[in-house]
Amino acid sequence: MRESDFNVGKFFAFLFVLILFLFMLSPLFEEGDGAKIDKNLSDIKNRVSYFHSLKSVKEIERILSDNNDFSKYREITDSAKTVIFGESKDLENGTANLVTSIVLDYRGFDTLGELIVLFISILGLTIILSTLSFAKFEEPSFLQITGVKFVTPFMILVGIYIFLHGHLSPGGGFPAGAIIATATLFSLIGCKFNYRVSNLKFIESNAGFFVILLATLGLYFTGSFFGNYLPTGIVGKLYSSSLILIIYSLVGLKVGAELSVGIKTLYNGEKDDDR
Amino acid sequence: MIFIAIIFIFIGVLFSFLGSLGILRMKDTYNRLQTSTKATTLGAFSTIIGVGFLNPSWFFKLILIAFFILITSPIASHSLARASHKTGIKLEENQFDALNNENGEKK
Amino acid sequence: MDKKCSFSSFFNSFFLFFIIYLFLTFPFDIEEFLTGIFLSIIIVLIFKNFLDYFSLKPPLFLSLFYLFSYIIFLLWEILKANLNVAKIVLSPKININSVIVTCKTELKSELGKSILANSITLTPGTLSVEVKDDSLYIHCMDTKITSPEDVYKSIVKPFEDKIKRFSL
Amino acid sequence: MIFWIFIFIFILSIISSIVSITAKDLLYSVLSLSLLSLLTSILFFILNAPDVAITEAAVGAALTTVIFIFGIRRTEREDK
Repeated sequence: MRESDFNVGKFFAFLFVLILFLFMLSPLFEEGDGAKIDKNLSDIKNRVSYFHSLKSVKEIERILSDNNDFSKYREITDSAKTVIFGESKDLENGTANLVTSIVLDYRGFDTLGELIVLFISILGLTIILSTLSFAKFEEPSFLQITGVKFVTPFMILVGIYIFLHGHLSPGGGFPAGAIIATATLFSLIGCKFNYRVSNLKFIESNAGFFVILLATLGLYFTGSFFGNYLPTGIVGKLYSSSLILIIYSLVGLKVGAELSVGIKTLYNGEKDDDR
Repeated sequence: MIFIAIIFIFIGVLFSFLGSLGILRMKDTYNRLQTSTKATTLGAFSTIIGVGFLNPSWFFKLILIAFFILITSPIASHSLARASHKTGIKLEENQFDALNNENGEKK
Repeated sequence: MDKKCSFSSFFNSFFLFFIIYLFLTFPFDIEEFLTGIFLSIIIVLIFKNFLDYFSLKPPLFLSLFYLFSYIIFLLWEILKANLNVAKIVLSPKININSVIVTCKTELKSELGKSILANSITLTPGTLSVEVKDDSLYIHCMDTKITSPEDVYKSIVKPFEDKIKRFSL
Repeated sequence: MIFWIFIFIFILSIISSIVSITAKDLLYSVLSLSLLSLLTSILFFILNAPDVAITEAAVGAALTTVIFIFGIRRTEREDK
């Protein structure tokens, strides 16, 4: 690590992580109203994530103990019957895939926690393995080199396709990142292609920074973390669910870059490739 | 339509079964590789065609999958054969091996 | 053979990436179309070191036609190979003598040599074990073929003639 | 029909997990672990969870195997 490559983006990312951590700790110490969440139960149709925000755990317990019938909440599923694929617009999320809307909107903290766990594990891997020496591999043959050259761009293309269509079809950021990392593994073993780790680090840090920035802007505009504040388009189109598309593609880039750095570190020590 | 699909899938399953039977019955590593690659390639191909008859809206994606199987399976068998030759596995009953004796390469 | 990536290989690979993206997102849409063009330009720019082999012979449509006819010929050969495998496996007693022989190719380009070796692997009774500069090392299951001229005539020659039409 | 497929996959996964625990050669245990994750992804697909199935197949069968094999290269192959 050279001291001269001080990055402004890394500094801001660190700052935002700190602010986020303070925000996550805050409900433990104070008892009061949430940031902008209405306590009125009739508004629950508009924001289902009211249930999942940290502030209102006691509130939900009180409601559930008062009246046990869930007929009120069934109104939400009833309104979903009127959604027509390819025509209706301006829904709450705009995703055609229900899992994505749960993972990235109602339970955004879940995805953020997964990202942090992956980041910490890759950090430990690189710190431990950077002291080890260079490992020798067999020279790849002619056919392997041409095959890997042919297949690797297509694997990257399929990974990009999967995280771009995360809100329409099964898949999303994490499998796409795994596929991209497998492509880098192929090109490392097959044709000795030397990645620049600094580029991957740049992609990873900036993607993480922008994920947290966009999610925190949601706190300002809608009152909940990972809230969807941009206008959503027509259901079923590519550019339909505004913020989920952006955040999922950022997550895919971040996971792909992180796993590629880990694989590169396992392939040879980290000291050899900073050039 | 379903009948044609079932016929294609049956042919695919039959050839992949023959390939696995070949792995059991052959004595040599290279012969096992030969039977397994050819049989799995055609098996995957005809199974994919059968699925395409079952669900025509997946047709283009299935063409892509078939294309990639056609490219990658010979490379995989080649790298397996090359690795087993490099680690010193010999041919059955010491047949003529041109890669092993480099002087007798041109004969 | 120069290492520089020419414009034609750029164009061919861009075209291929674009077609594959459209295949992945089958119901064709204007948004998908524009995204596909953008993505394939980006991938061609990232992997420009990888695409140096990707060149067909100059009249592009003619060589594409020959490429498709070659793929159909290869599928027919795969079918024959499978029938051969079935005949060998289902016979009550297996007696095969296998040899590894060499032969030289006239093909020069990386694309042509790799297509030749891969299609040799897929045809009946042969498996390409190693490729060094010009010579292929082929593992044969037949006992009758022993001399390199025999191998060249019966196995390599029919493929080579068809590959020469669209690649160097 | 689905029931018997379930039973078949369960038996195969139990066998592969037992092999992955008891094998002396660590490479065999890693390969059987990848087989186990492949079977699990098929189970997820039958149970209508294609998201999890894709993730399991990409991470469990491809990436984790490779990382384990890299780890075996760094250390010893035989179990003691």
